[in-house]
Amino acid sequence: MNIHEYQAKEILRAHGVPVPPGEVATTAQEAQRIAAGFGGAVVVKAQVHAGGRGKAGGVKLARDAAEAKERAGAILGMKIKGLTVQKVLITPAEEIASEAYVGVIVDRASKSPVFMVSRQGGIDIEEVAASNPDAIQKLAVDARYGLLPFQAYWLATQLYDGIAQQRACARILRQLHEAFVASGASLAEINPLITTPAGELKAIDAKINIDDNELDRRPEIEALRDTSAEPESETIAREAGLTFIQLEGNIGAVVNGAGLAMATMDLIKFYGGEPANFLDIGGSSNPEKVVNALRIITGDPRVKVICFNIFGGITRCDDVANGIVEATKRIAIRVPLVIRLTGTNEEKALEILNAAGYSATTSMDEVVQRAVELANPSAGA
Amino acid sequence: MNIHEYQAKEILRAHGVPVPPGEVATTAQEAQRIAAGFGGAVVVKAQVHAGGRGKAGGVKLARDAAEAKERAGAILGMKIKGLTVQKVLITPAEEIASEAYVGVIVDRASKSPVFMVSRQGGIDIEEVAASNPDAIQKLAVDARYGLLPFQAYWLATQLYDGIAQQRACARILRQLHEAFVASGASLAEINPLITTPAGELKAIDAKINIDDNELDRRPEIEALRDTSAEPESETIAREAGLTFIQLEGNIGAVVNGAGLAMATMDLIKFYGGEPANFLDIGGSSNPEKVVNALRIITGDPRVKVICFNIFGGITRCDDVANGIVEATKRIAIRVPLVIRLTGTNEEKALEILNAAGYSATTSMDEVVQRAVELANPSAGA
Amino acid sequence: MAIFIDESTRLLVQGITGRDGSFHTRQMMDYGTNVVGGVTPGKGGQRFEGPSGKGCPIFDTVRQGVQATGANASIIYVPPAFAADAIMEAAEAGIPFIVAITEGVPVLDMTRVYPYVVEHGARLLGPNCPGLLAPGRSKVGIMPGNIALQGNVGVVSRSGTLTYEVVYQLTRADIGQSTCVGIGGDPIVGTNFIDCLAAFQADPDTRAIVMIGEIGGTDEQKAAEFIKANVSKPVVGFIAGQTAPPGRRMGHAGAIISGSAGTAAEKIQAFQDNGIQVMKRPSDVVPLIREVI
Amino acid sequence: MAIFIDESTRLLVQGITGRDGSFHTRQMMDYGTNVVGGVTPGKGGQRFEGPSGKGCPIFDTVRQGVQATGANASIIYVPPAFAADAIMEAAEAGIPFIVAITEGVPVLDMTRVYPYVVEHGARLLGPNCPGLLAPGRSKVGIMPGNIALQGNVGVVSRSGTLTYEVVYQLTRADIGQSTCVGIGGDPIVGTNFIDCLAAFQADPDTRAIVMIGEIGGTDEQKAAEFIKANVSKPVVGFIAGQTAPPGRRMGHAGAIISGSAGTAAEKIQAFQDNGIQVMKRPSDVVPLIREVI
Repeated sequence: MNIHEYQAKEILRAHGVPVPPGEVATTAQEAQRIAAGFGGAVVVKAQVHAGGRGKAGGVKLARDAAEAKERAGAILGMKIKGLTVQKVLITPAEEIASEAYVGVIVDRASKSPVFMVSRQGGIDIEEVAASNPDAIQKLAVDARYGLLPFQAYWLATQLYDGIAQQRACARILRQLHEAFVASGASLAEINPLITTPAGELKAIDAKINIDDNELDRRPEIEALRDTSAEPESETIAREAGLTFIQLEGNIGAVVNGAGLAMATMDLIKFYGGEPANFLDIGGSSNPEKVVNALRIITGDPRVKVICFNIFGGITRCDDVANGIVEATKRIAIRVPLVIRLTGTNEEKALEILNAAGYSATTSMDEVVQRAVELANPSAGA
Repeated sequence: MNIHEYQAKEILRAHGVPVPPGEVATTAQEAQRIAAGFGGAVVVKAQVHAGGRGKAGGVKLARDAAEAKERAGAILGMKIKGLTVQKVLITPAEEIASEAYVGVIVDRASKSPVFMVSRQGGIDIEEVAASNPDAIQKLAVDARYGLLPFQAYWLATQLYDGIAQQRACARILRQLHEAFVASGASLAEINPLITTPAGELKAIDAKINIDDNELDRRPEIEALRDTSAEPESETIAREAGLTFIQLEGNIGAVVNGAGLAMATMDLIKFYGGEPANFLDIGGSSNPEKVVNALRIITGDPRVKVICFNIFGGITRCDDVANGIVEATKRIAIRVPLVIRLTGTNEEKALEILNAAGYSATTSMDEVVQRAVELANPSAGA
Repeated sequence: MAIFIDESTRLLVQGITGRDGSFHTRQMMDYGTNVVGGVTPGKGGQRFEGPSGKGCPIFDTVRQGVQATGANASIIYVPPAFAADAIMEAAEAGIPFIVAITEGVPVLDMTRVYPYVVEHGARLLGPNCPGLLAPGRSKVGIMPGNIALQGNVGVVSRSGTLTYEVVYQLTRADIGQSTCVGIGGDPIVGTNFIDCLAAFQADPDTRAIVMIGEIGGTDEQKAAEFIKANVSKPVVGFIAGQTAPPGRRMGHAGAIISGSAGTAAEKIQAFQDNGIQVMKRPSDVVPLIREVI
Repeated sequence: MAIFIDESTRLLVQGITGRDGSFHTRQMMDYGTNVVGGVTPGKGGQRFEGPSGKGCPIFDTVRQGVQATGANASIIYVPPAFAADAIMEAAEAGIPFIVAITEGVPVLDMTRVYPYVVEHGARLLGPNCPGLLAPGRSKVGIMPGNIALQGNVGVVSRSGTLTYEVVYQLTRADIGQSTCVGIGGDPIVGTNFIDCLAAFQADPDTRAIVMIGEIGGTDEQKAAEFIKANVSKPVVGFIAGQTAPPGRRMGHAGAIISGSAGTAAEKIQAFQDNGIQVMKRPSDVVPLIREVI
């Protein structure tokens, strides 16, 4: 789950990280009032779940409250990577002597949280990794021990030369690690961590991504979810326990398992079609999930055919068949359904479908080819 | 450091352990008022740093407030193992269906905290260990992981048969472990952990010993120290950074290092003398420590001679010599000093002592024999 | 022979009385797997009734189950909040091979579980995996038994149902499998491609290997290098997510492309560079395997 | 030869600029120990000035110190609150032999430090120990160098100053030592009697061993059994605290008698049962060692 910059900063602040003050506005007037409260120059920052906000014009300096109103007015409502900006963060402008990057992610290879730090702050760490990998220092954290004080200090010595800043940075790194663990994050970064002309360290921008699997046991983090900042169909899908991603094509797909779902998209393209979505009904089968899946897909007017590709394992084919039958009773489905069902309780499923007037195949190639034909009669397989 | 039952219970309560209410009284009137507040029968329990309170008559049932007053009056002021009872805990009497023991200590052999649990609660675990060792189940906790839920549950299955009580016990064990770690304990035990006729688990008595080395970083635990519950000389010694234990003999000893101090006591006995104390001035030398050591020892009228046995390492002999000279200026020392100094800065130390009119030997046997002669002229070496 | 499991596998089922646990225990019993016991706290002493008169005792703890049955493998169906604990319980009880089916285990839990399992000398498969199937011998997991056929092709995959698809294609073409292993798609899993490839290389009953990867991470690239250096048996590979849009998470934590690392193109290139035949679609497995065996 | 240290020891001093650290570094340099560097955060780049023109560079971190100097041993003089971290830092930096002098390290810290050190393949001596001295070769610790004499008796002890006493007695009688090791009296120490006994047994320069224990715990009893089974060289033993009153803590955490376990009588009995000559007082070491070598 993505959370906004202002939410990430709130978490960091709660763990002691020095984060300058900031308030969120949803209107230009509110932005003006907040800027006036701070006095002096402020930065107006779009709160949206997309990278590259700065380049897209979503981060602007304002010299005073009037300018803050103007800037906020321009940023609120703009689209960044397809997402509408509905909130801006207003924060006092800081004088910057230098910028560093500090972050921690869960790393597959070392099976541990890994800290990355760089003296090249203020730009995406991916860019630094690509252009100047030696400018990044890494350290894997053994989760059984946590980030040890000497490790934090060692990382700090890679960024700063004086003992005062090294100590301050080591403290921030330990606080960042605490925040990372306490919020169930998969990524937590401060970029930039600035040094002011007076030598103080401050977290000017922050990003925290939450491991979705942590949300059940962290209701306070789940409460940070901003459904207004994601496409509505994805919100509905998530609430129904489905993984759904909207794509550009006209072939709706309902698949169980992420790998098979991706392979189904690949096969649709292989046969000359275009998938309208990625939709994984997941491992645990429940007829209601199928109903919801069909409801979401049929909401997309571009969809010309819906292709089921179900391979039963922990998902039982009969549950899926029941879901299809149930959905056709409750939703007006105006496009053809093509169905592939194999695996656990396949025979029962076929009985259920046949009884309701549907047929099904056991071949993935066959069902996808059929879907492509129906979606686009002119294209041959 | 020892803390009282009521303090240990407060810590456990803060970690969620079900501990019945209780209040401390220092007078019989106060005990009566507290008992009246609870209503019904109460237990009056001496709060004193000694085991075997019950056998010594320090724990009594009182049917009502008037009896509580009477019981408290009898217990307050009584001596248990030489310590005067100055506080009693008043707690409602509980109906008991069964009693268990749960505890955790730091174990040398496994270099870990080790849980011990037994269905034989209400008696000292040492007695159970001696009489029926199979009645105790043990489990070492890997401190890198803490007490894992399955481990707590497994321990609980060793004590209870029903799932409800197993779950309740597992929860209590995890809370006990948290309290143990959070308070820097070397031992934490609940004995008995009772089951009420209704099936509830409650901690009726509790004991927590704190690792002295944890106190610097845990001021809130250090604040629990009850200096009125220990001999005054030991309080003074501790505040001066000395380890002091009062014994029964007439030869005062000032030694650096616990092993050498014990060996000095042993040698005093070997030569027919009786040590008046164990006194370790510790590893880091400081002339002021010597002054304080002499102040404490000369406060004991039984002492007839004071024997220094110093082997310099991290302790520097010249610091000790300076301390002796300084002490003789500030304290009237009416008994002879016999001095042994060897090791780091030994030559400087001898110069300092000689200049002040003292002599010193480098032989431990010699200095101890001399001390025994001076303390007890009739006994030959 | 097969890898990790065989006829001597004595299986304990953690979470045997749950919906998924009980269903799949019956399926495994049906397949002939020697399920020696189950674990559900509070149900110790009861008996799990399986199909055709089969069944097994239930225990409160894994330790009790191991003591009573001599179990040497465990499979976990408990909910995600308890999965980490269940894995560690199995490892501490001395179970040498642990399969965690549970989906949705927090990855930070796994950063502690993984070293714990290693320290206890156990092998973990999963979590969030379909388990494994040695056709005709033993099934430990949720793969449908009827789609597999005993034979000499080893299958290893990060995906669940996509594995079934490939196995199904092989079986329909009468190409049998030695063992089919789903390693799971989570960021931290106990057993990776390389572990399975090494086991297949050592397994005398495996003559060729099918490896099914997906976008995200660099495990397939590392596996490809490992194959070049250490695997003499022919390998056929597939990568799911060739047409996935970059930067979007595709269902499981594994399937995400961040920056330039972990794209399908990169992985396919690594396969080709290291002598691995690449399938364009799942059904290509049949002609490609026919070529090599 | 000696155990754990010798002329090839390249020592890093953690906490080199503190009162104790700087004093004892000078003492070690004087003794001829090859002190290659020191560590004090914030003082990296400065130089530590030792006696007679000797000196060494100071580093901010152990890692930097190891990289610059190739140190293969470390000694720790930092305050107790930082000692656990300092030990772990040394282990992580690849130092194979770490001596922790610091007194007052919380025992719960050590429950995490000990496995960390083991996992990093290092040996820890201490904490709360006087270090060790290989007379005429190297001194890593705080034992006064002038009381020792090069020779063939290995000395191992849980105590600090009591060790000096015994070494002093030996030297005055012209009986030299191969290595004198103080393992420390805390409940959890990195190196125990058995480790040292095994090393002395393997050391060709050691012909007899003096072992100095004290009340509390069962380490001496275990060591006695180990000696009977594995040590062919003669061993002379002493137990301090024979007259200590039961139930009282005698200075360090180690010296406590609880219940019946860990009394001096019990330990002396274990020595006698396993063929170890027992000293009644420290000065008995001389006649007893003369008897056996």
